[in-house]
Amino acid sequence: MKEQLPVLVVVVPLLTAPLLVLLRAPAAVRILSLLAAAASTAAAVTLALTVEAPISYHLGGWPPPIGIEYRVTQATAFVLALVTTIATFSLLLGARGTRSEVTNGRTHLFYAAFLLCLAGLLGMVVTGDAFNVFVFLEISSLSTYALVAMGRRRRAFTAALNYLILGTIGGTFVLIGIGLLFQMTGTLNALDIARHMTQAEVGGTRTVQVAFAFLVVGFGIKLAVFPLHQWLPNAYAESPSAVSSFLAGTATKVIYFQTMRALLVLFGASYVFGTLRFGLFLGVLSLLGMFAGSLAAIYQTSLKRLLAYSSIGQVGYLTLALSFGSEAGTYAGLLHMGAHAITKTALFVVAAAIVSGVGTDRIDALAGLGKRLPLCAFAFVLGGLGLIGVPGTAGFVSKWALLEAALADGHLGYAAALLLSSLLAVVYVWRVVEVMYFRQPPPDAPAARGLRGYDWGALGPALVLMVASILLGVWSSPITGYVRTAATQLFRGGL
Amino acid sequence: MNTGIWNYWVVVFLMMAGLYVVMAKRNYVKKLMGLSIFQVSVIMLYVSMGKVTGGTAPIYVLDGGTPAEGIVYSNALPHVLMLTAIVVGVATTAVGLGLIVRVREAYGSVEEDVVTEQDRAAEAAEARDFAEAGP
Amino acid sequence: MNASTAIVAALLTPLAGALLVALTGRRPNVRETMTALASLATLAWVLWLVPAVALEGNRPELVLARDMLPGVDLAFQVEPLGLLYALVATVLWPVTSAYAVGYMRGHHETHQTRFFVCFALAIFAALGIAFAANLGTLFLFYEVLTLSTYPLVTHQQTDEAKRAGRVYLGILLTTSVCLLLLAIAWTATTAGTLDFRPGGILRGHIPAASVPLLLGLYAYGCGKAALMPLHRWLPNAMVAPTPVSALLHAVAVVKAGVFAILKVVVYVFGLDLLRETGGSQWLMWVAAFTILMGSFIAFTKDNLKARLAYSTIAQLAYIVLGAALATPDGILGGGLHIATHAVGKITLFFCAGAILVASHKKNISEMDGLGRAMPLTMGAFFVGSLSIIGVPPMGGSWSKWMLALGAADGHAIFIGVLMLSSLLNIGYLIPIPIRAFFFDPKPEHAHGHGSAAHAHGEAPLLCVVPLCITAAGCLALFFFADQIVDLLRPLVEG
Amino acid sequence: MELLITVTLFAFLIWMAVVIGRQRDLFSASMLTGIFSLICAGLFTVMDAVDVAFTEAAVGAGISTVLFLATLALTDERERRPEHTPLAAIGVVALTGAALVYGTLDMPAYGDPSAPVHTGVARHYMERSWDEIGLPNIVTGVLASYRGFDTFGELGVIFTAGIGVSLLLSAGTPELTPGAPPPPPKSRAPYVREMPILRTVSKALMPYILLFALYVQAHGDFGPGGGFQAGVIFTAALILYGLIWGPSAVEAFARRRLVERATAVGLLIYGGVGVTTLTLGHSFLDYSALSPEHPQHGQHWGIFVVELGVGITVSAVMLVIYYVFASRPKKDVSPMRQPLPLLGGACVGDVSTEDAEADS
Repeated sequence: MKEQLPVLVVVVPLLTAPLLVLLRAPAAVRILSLLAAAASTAAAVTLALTVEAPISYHLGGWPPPIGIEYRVTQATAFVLALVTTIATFSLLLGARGTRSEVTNGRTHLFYAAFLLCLAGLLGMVVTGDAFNVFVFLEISSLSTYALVAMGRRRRAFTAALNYLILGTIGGTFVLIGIGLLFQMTGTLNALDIARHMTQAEVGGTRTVQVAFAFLVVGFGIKLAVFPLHQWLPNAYAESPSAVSSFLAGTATKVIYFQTMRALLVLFGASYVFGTLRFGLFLGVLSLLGMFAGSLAAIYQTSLKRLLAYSSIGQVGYLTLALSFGSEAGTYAGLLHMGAHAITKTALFVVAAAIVSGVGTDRIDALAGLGKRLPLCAFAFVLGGLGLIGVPGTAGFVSKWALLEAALADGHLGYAAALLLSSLLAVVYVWRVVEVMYFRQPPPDAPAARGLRGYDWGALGPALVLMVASILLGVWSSPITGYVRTAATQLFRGGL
Repeated sequence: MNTGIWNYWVVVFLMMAGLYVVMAKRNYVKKLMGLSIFQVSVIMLYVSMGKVTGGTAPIYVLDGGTPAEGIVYSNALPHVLMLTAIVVGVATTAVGLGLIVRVREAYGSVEEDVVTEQDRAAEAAEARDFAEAGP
Repeated sequence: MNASTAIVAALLTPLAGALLVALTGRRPNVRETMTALASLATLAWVLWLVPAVALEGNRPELVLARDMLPGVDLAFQVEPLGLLYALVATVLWPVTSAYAVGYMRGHHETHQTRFFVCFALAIFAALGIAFAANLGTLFLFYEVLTLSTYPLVTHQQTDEAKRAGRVYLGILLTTSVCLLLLAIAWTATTAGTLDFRPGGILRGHIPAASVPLLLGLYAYGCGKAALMPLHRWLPNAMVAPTPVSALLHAVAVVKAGVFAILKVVVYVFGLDLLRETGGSQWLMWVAAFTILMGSFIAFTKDNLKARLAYSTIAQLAYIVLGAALATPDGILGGGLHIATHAVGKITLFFCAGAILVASHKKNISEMDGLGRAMPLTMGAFFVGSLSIIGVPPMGGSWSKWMLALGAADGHAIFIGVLMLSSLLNIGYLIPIPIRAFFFDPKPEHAHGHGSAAHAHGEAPLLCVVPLCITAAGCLALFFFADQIVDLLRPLVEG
Repeated sequence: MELLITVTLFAFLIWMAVVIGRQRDLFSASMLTGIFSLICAGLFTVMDAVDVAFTEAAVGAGISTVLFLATLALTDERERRPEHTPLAAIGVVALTGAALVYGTLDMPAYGDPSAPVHTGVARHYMERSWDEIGLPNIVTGVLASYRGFDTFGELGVIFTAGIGVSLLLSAGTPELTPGAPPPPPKSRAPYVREMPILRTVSKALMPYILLFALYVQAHGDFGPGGGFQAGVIFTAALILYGLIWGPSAVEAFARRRLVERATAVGLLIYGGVGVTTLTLGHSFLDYSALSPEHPQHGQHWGIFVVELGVGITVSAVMLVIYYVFASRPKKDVSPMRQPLPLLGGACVGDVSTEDAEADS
């Protein structure tokens, strides 16, 4: 059974989704979907712990490049474990924060869409086939659009629709990029493409350059790289709690991983950073994103929107790491991807706990939260510290890696910018903290109700994630060592 | 017959026509129409790749139970890929149209400008309410 | 029991104390007992470590987690300077705790549980800084200290407190994140390690031209050292309750800054590197400027705590000066000054707090004649002032003397700075007890509080006893300075 | 001759694209979009992509158009005049187009048999699939076996679409909100219903179309077609019926709850094959596991079953989507002209749904 794990990670949620449709009973649906996510997590974690040499799984029994290949390396296993874990935590939140109509007889559809989204993301990560990436990208995208639209307010519909339009443009750009590569190489297997790419009559062509541009722009849209980020704030802010925490921790991360693989595996670092000199361009864009995202976050009036803009800034960190075009940069990127996934998911889950306590995520309405829901406020502070990258949190470990990567390549300016922009994080986090602790609660606000006043379904997972972040912050060696070997492999074009 | 690469240019033009409709038009239904034109044109890009001059559809011409010799077939692989792409296209269209219906129900319009304006007004009203209710 | 256990215990006791305080928050007397127990136990652990380090020359080590960052462990090592800093913090903690109980109750403060919890956390962080075996661990606890003291600074939760908190966090986080972290990362990439090692880790790895820049990143990165022009947070932090100002903003927090600078100079750069390259030349001038400017500004402040705050800024710069001189006597003087200034300044703050509790007075101009109502307090104030000025037989005289000796070797001009500064100290400190004892109370103030001037006596006992103890400490340090210097001597030898 | 057809069709397409862009009557635009797809299907045939053409005709010209029209029936049929010239869009499109044209410069010429596309992995399919799979239609072999997992994913996409549309549109219908007032009687589409020719023809055609669908399902191994096309055609027949007799007439034939479950069943059948091969110790979807001693038979069996799954899910999803669109009451009457009561859907004045409180 162990050799089937690569495919089981994906197939378990993918086949549980139709089962949910048959099952329909809300309680059973909830348990089954949680079980499916947990099973997928177990498979992913087992893979992560056991994989040494890359595992190649031949779907349909056809060896690559004839058939589709699933390929598990340390890097993919790391991302798989991350995504499944976060999905499980988000599923604990369940259908809260959705339109009431969803919970009314349609719970099974919500959970089915959730699992499909998960399966799509996982499928993208584990596949070694370029076109298969597109197929699973669309599974996750389509379900995401529907899930986002389940938010409480009508704005969720427009958010989802705009996301759909931009996302489909992005997906189609990816399709064009894959098509052009296919045109020049005659294959769809990623490693096979990479092999062809080293030949001058392929790698030197203008077609490949354009393919590169389309893949980068396509993934850039889905990744919300500045200035292609317009869909993200509304999509994150308006979607139901479980969805925003899930998306924030996984969707952009998986796309980031795809981008990394496109750059480092498909095209190869020497082509991207040597021939095309893409590093400078990406670096400048990243800086703009880091500052634009964080600055915009400072001026938001709603908590979830603030977190969403902060994500845009954090994507800037990720792409900055990639732009170094170095092994250290790859390592820092992978690490920050993980750290930010945990931190941001935790924050969105806290936001969910706050929303269920306060009824809204308007920052104004959080006045005096330090008195009304002290644990929620405290959890937010912890998460915020992780976002800032205060030592002792996972965010610091990855920021440190970023810093080292920047300095190792002599990018002193990047290093300074990195630190300056984390100050902006201080500003937007502390703006909320001040409201929570320094503003008097509204006179009609209910008083603190002790431990029973909390929405433990949300606060519990949030606290667990916070503790995980702090543990990783002071004892990171298991993860950093793992990620370092994964990054080395990835950077050298291994898949 | 070798038509060079001019037909790719036509395909590019069609793709861009679709993309233009998506980006320039403010009506959501129209945007989705643009999107389907865009997607269909990309399908055409792939299918064009699969064409082999003088070829025929990739279905074995059988000669006594085995494939006949000497027949040139066009490439089946792009066709397979594009069957998937068509499905993706119609799936996207369906979900998009579903969203449009909900937007219309919630806002009374499917024009992006109207919707955005309403959102802005609602946000301003909300902020005003808070300012009044607050200390 | 071995030394590693003692390190763990010393670190965990305040942490456990914080937890216990939080859990017993509903019953103030139990809660205060917890604080007292934790502070005494912590002191005991640190004292237990003294013989091994001071007499046997051991350097007890403890690795809590391997690879907190790649190649950087979460590790502790007790060496003389850190031990001294830890001693200062832990000796003064029980005293301050007693004082805090009297003050907080006498002043009817709210949120006392949070106060004591954060206080214990701050001590925990200070001990972490003191025992840190590498820059990574130091940075971790440095930030924990910043964050755990933030709720203390903004304790009142007023708009003023919020503004002060912004300045506090703004300067301390900005400098640490932008400058200190950059400096540490730079060090890591050039030296390949972040461990504190005798003789430094940078020598031979860094071009001479970069030394001043890197030193600058460290000096200003440790914003807690309040080097001008990044000193603004300290006066702002004075909105905190007085015990906070006393222990944290005269002892633990500010000393964490200068301690870090000393430690970096000794164990990261190494005195030789600094002397050879002259990379710390500029820092001497900045320190001198801060000494003089701090003293001048202190003159202009009528608010007692503000005056003390600027005095602190000037006194911290003494230590920075000592570090920048990079001479053995400079380092020893700087180290000694950590202890002597701490005891002296905490006395002054205790007095300021006691005055506030008893008479609700904050401004010096209102304190005429106060000595008659509060003779013990004002007497202690006088003793503390003498120590700060550096008049024998107070501890402060030795540290100034050592610093002057350090400067004598080639930088004699700074002796002049020290002397001028002492004169300024006299000018802004001595008038206060003089007014209190020899001036008649101003009539409008007497009327302002009704017959308050005579209605109140000394502050509550729990306030007065601690300040007497620390005043006695000032005196005691005069006689024990030698032992401290002996403790520190390994820093500059070998 | 082929060139002439290609050029003509391309010319048509360009013209169509421009007209669709300019047309502000959305009803016409959707019809034109359908025609656009149909012409594309023609071009695909010229390019030997018969399966793609088949699907595009059924989906693009059929289902998509119906969906657009259904949406128009629930929304507005006219596009507002734009307020300003979309300079940014022009810029982006020009840039993208230029990039693509630049990219085509190094492409192998159209139809070049030595292009990498033909010499790469595809060569294996073209040359070996008869031996390895044994089906005349190479597309089916690649689709269901070599890249069977892609098709599994594709089925996942379509299933997701069904879930998504149901989530979006089936909520808030009277059946699901017990407290809501009962909907007014659906206004039938009288003038469609009263056309005797349509009624007769639709009734008469139904069995043939359904039969054709089954034929396409079964014949996919040998000629153009397969589960996907069959499913679409099957549903198209039912939709055609529904257009004339109203969705409830179809619902009487294919109950909604049942169809909803069928969407899942198809995907489960496909996945079930995979799980079966997996439990037999082979890779996921390795059909040779089904008949180890004669792998080709295993392939046949596997392909047959998965195609069945595809057919079921596709037709069920399409039907579900049609149901939710067609049975959704129109919320208010547009100030613009009264829409045609297309699809026999309800068209009622201002039914208040849950959305009134959606923003509170």
